[in-house]
Amino acid sequence: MTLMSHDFSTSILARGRSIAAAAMLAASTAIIPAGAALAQDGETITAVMHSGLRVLDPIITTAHITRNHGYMIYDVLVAQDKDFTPQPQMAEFAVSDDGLTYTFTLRDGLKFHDGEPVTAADAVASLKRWGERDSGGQLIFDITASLEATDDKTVTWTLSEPFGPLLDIVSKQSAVPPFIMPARVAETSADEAITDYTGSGPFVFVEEEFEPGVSVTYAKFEDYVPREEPVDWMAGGKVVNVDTVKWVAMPDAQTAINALVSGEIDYLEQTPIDLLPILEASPDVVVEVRDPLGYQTMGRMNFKHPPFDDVKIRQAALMAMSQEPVLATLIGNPEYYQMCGAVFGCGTPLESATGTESLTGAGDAAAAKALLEEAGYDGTPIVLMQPTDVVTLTAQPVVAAQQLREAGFNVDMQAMDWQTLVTRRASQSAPSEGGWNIFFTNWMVPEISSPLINPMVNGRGDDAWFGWPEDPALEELRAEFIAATSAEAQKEIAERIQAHVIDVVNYVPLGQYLPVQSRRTNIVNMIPAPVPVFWEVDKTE
Amino acid sequence: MLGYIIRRILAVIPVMAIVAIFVFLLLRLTPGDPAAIIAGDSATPAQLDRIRESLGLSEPLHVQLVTWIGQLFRGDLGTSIISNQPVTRLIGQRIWPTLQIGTLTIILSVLIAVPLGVLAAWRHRTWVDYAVMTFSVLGFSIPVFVIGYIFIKIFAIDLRWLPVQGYSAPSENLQAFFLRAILPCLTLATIYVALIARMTRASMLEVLGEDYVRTARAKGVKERIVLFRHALRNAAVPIMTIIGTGFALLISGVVVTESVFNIPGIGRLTVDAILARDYPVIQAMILLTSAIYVFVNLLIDISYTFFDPRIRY
Amino acid sequence: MAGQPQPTSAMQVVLGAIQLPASFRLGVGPIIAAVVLVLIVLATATAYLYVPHDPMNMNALQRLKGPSETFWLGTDPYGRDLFSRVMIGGQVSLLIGIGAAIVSVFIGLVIGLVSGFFRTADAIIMRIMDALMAIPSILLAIALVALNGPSIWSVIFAITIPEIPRVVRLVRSVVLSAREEPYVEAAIALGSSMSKILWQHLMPNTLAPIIVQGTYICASAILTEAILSFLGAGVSTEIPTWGNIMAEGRMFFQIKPELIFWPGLMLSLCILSINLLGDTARDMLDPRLKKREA
Amino acid sequence: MIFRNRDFSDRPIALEIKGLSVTTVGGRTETQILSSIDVTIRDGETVCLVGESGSGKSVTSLAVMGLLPKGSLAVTGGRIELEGQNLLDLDAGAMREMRARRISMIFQEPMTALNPVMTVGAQIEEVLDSHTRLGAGEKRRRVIDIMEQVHLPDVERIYGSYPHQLSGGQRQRIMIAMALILEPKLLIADEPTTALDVTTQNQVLKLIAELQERHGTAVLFITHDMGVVAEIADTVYVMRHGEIVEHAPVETLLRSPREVYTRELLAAVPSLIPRAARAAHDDAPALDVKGLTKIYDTRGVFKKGRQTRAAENVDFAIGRGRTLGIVGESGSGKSTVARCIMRLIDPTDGEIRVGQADIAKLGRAALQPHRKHIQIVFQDPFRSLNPRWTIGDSLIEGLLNFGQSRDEALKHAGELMELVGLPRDALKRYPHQFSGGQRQRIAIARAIAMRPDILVADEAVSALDVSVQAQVLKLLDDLQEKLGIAILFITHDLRVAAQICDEVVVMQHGRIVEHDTAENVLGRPAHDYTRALIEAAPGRSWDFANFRELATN
Repeated sequence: MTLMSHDFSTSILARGRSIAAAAMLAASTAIIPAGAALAQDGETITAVMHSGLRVLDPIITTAHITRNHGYMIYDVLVAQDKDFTPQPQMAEFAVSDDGLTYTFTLRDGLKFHDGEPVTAADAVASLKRWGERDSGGQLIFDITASLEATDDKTVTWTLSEPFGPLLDIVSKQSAVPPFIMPARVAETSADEAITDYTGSGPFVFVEEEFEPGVSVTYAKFEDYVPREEPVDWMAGGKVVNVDTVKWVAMPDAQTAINALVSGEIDYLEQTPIDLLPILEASPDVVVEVRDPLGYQTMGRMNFKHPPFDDVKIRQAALMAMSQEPVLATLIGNPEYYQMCGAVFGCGTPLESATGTESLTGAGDAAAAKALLEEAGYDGTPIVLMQPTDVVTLTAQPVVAAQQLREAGFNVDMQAMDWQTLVTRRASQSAPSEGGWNIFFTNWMVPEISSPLINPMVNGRGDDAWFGWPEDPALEELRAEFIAATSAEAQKEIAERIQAHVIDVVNYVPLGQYLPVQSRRTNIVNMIPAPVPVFWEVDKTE
Repeated sequence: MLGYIIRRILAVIPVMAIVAIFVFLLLRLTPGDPAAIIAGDSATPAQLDRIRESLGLSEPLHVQLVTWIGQLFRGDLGTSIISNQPVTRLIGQRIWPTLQIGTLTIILSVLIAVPLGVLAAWRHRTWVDYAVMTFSVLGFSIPVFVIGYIFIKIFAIDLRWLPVQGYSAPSENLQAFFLRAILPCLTLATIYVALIARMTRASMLEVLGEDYVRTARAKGVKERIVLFRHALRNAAVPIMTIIGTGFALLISGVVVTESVFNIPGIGRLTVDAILARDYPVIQAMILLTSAIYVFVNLLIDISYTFFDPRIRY
Repeated sequence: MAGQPQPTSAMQVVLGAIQLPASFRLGVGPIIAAVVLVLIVLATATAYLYVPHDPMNMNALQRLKGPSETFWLGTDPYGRDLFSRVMIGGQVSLLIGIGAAIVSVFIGLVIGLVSGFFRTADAIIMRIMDALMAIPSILLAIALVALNGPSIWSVIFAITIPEIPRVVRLVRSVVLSAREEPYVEAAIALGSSMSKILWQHLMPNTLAPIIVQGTYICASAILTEAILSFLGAGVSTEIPTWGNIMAEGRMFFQIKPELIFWPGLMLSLCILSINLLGDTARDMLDPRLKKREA
Repeated sequence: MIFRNRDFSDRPIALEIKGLSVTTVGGRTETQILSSIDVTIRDGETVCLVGESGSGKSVTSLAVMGLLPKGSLAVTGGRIELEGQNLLDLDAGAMREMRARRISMIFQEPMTALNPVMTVGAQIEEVLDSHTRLGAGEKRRRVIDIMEQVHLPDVERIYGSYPHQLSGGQRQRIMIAMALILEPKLLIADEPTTALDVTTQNQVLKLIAELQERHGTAVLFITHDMGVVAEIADTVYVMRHGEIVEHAPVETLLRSPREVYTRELLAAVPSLIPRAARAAHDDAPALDVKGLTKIYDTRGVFKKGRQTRAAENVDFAIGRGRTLGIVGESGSGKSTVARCIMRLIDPTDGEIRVGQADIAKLGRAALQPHRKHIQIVFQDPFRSLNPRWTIGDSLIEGLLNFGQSRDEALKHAGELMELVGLPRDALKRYPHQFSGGQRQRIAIARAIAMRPDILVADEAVSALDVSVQAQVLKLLDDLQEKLGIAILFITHDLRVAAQICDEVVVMQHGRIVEHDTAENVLGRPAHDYTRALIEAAPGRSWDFANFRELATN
């Protein structure tokens, strides 16, 4: 006990002393090396993911952790390579010349974890359930004439009018990929979570060991037959080299980093950039960017209520904001962030920076003030929602609030936990009555990389994403985009959309940042992909 | 005695009923919508409505309450809205780390604190007394997570004696369990030791002034026996009481410690559930922790009869 | 002692007939504690007069800087001046501590007096208090903050509610024993009304113990605020408190321990002082201790 | 034979205290508690140390035992020799060995002096554990043997009992057994019978004498009660302010005290000769109690209800200007009667007539106007005044309740202070600035401020030293004369009752067993219980105030 009180009196800074004291103790105490006693089995990878897995139905939620879980235990018909090109995965595909009929042929050897073969009927049921939830899927089903299993191996999808991006949507990895489940599972209502977790993916979900929010264990699926092709982004052969993958959640980043350094875990999906020096100092740990596209962070205003119902005031807000302070605060190290005004993300085919000079520059508070003046802003307070419990979302509101205030906005920043925020942002009430004016969130770049899937780029009023812009011009542009047949035409329309989105301030892109993962050096061959996947990867001794 | 126990158990019923209704209403008045949490970022309002419907959250409040209480009587704590797992299963998975760490902490604390308190009272107004009191006030004055971080820094990072985090089931690897339990237990014990040592000292000081202690000394009984046989047993009731009421403090500490040391216990389960508005889990957890608290204190009340023959019910 | 009259002071009215035993020595601890506490209160209360920076002013390019002439203690992850935040943050932490102490003591006093004096109300009130005591206070507080949002007042409210039953029990027990005192019975015999007995005879007995209890509540409220912040249910980052400065800094504990060290030091010193003074007050007011000293 | 009158001068000296001084330590100032006292006790002798509270008699006993509270009292000079060995030279271990083996002690409160959580058998046995190496069977035999010697009934059962399961007398017998099991040279008894009822006291005193005779033990007996002194002492030491005022063989001291203080002390001892009853007025009684009954129900959820009859069918009346005493031992129901009459508790049945009105069943509001007619003075002077209020505020509390203005009431209060013999300026002070006797005067002043018709004095002088007791009794008498109040005087002390009462009611087990004039009850008791009470009164055949045998009538 005297030792204990001594340690209390030792300040955090007076580290040398405590080490000396402890070293003296060490001389007389048999020390059990922590790592040795707790060493993991060589065939298991223990990974700390960005969040704890709680929801197991990858169709009902868009949460990334659940999507990642989907990729572990389910497979998809078509997947994208690093050029965003759809490639066969479970199925080869063919498109009729009129562009109305798509045929998917399941490859041989596909089996569910319960040993049953994967049939076309399973695929059809899964696609239908997905189509009820996914906004891209809804677009397709709006014009679907029929979707049926023409035999055990063939799925035939007939449209009433041509829809160029169908394969892009079916092969996308965000937000909801069409995972193939057994028909009996896929028949669950799309509003109810599934309770049977049988998939056909490269890993089997070990249900007994599942602790929601804490840990989830995946065992290698021995009967999985990978494709012949080498792995390429989300496409190619999914060869599993380890017996078990265990995801554990560590809400405290500090703890996770320490655990990685001491070898208690093998992999850390999301590494706070500020803490990289600790990891870089460790010879046993590799720090790397997994996905060169990364995330877009953005702010969204509420079009329904003053003052942001006025386009001029929205423009003023955009002028007031500048990406660098936001990104610098959020990420810190400039190596891992990038100013980017592109609505569809930088590094994507549709990238365009039109109209975002002030955003990527230092902002233009003077112009913002002038615009506010012109619009006759009366000082109506702006309710800015700030989540307190999501690390990647705490900086944006705080920095933006300061920028808006400097431009003359009256900002009422209201702190709340993320769950309150997601509830409140669904409220269309006036800001003073439980509504809101502006909030911030992050997207993976592939999730916003095209007008088809970018949730914000939607002008359907109450049916649009939170903020509910009523923007027929935008909808026209989107229709044009869907109808476009060539990549060049798409690119040209996308640029017009970019200009329009920034002009009406549909939302405010606040730049891009890169997710940094870290791993023990004996974890090799991780695929650079937007989704952290555990095929191909191996653990050496 | 049996009659007393039955009466005490019956007296628990209204308390638990008030807890249940209180918690139910509190949660339903909390802004937050589990449907929005389940559906994720890009759900539309119509989808939210449908999910809410399927969760039974669109029923009137009193109907939900009656349904829930009906379930409780059948021993059904409901199903987590978020993970779709039965709450009983979640509790079954998560309660053991908490109980083990908690029990270990209590044992450790009592073993450290009671002798310290006795010593301080016996050496009243000497440096021993002042040292114990200073330590105990210090234990109250540093946030538990700071203590945890300091321990991690010293024992896990700098000295590398102990693991940084985590939990191993004792059934799987007893050594690993103890290695991983040491730091969380020490962290939690700091405040608990402080609490119990203070109460032991105060209670002993009072008892040492009693006539029967003087009688024992007048009989020529050895000082050690005076302290432990005569005084401590008479001082035991307030010490037991503080162990019981301090149990609430332990629960608070557990919540924090579990997140510092990444222990998959019920503390984290509950905090996560509150932040996610997982109503069935929150209700069940608060009911459970309250029931544990009430139960522990019931046991302690009954234990008084062991320490003090005058207490007969 | 009984023979010669002793001087009377104004404090006597509040604290009643507290006779300091002749052998009672204050010791050096409480004096240091009082000095430290006064210094902390003064320093934080006047912080706006001397802090070099706006505690809210962010500068993304000056994040996580070490101590310098501009930033005496360095900067936080938002590039705000740590020194200014710690000093201003103390205001809010102390406000929460004192606020929670005053509110819970006041509400607890009223409920406790009613409960101690009116036997019919007692049974119901005490069941409700038992139930409130049974709910782990930190969970109740998190839930209450979730309910009301992370404002200062909601944090004070969330900390206050779980403390009330403890004050009620204390007040009630004092009332229950004081109402057996002969001077209360004499007052009944003298025809004094219930309210006069309650407020003039019984209530003053509770003052000394609840002042002591209040100091403990104050200390524990400051600590609880820090824990709430740590768990993500504290006061919004817009308003610095010792707790949320530490909570924001916890991620940087290894690379920049100052973020936790300075607010932690201030907080611990402050709580330590309050607790020590509370202990001293309790020892001075404890009639049992007095008996022993006499 | 009134006194023991034994001569010990040829016996060896058991204990000799020479020039013992004790002071307080650790405080701001050192106060001398004992100043160079000398006491000699020989084998088989009983030495009584008498004095009022604060005289230092208990400190003397603790100093001999080596049990002075550490850090607050310390011996500063002198010697304590037990059979020639100076105890002050012994270290802690050696001193511990002396205790129980060579010197033992019994204390005043047998309830608090025994450890409540150990069986009494184990507590006696502990003495053997600490000082002998006997086998379990032998130890038990010795314990049973000493328990039989102190005349405990049903020894086997009591052996395994806890203190709270025994009566006060039995507990004190356990203490004595514990003290004497190792046959020590010296027994120190510190007010061992003060907390006991008079009949039990008598038995315990006899027991101590018997055992002393059998074992030849020297006894240092500390008491404030002159009756007890007369009963048991061989030699008496009178103490005051930490000094020995006078010492002498008991008869010499009681017959011809040398010192003024001793004379005053003896003169203050109330006589057992009852006062002559004053003439009764023929007008209606001030207080008329008929059929007063108080029954306590202890009802449990699972247990059957049990009834305790604290008072049953109590009838009496008091005329104006007269005093009626209720005497009885603890648990006789005398205080219950007082509290019922004051309506501090609600009687179960019966009538309480104050003047014309029956207040037994009145509700709180209806009772209020009657309150001023009947007032009470409590036993404990330290708790009967609100410590936070000035004396003035306490005095006028009742007057304000009955509509006097504050100025008027304060003026009245000033007069009252003079009436009870205290200065007017005391009104601005707080209770702790006064002594017990002064506080009791203030409590009386507060009661009579209401100009009540009846004053209930519930053991109002029991907590006071005899000299103060006499003054307060005198005050009550004077006030009664001046104001014509009827006094209901509750006491356990027959001497006090004899001094002040016109009529006496004797209660036992909640019932009145005898009711007559004081003269008849005390002089010619009709009931066996009354007789037993009187016979048990120590020193009843000695007239202390007049230094001679009581004139038998």
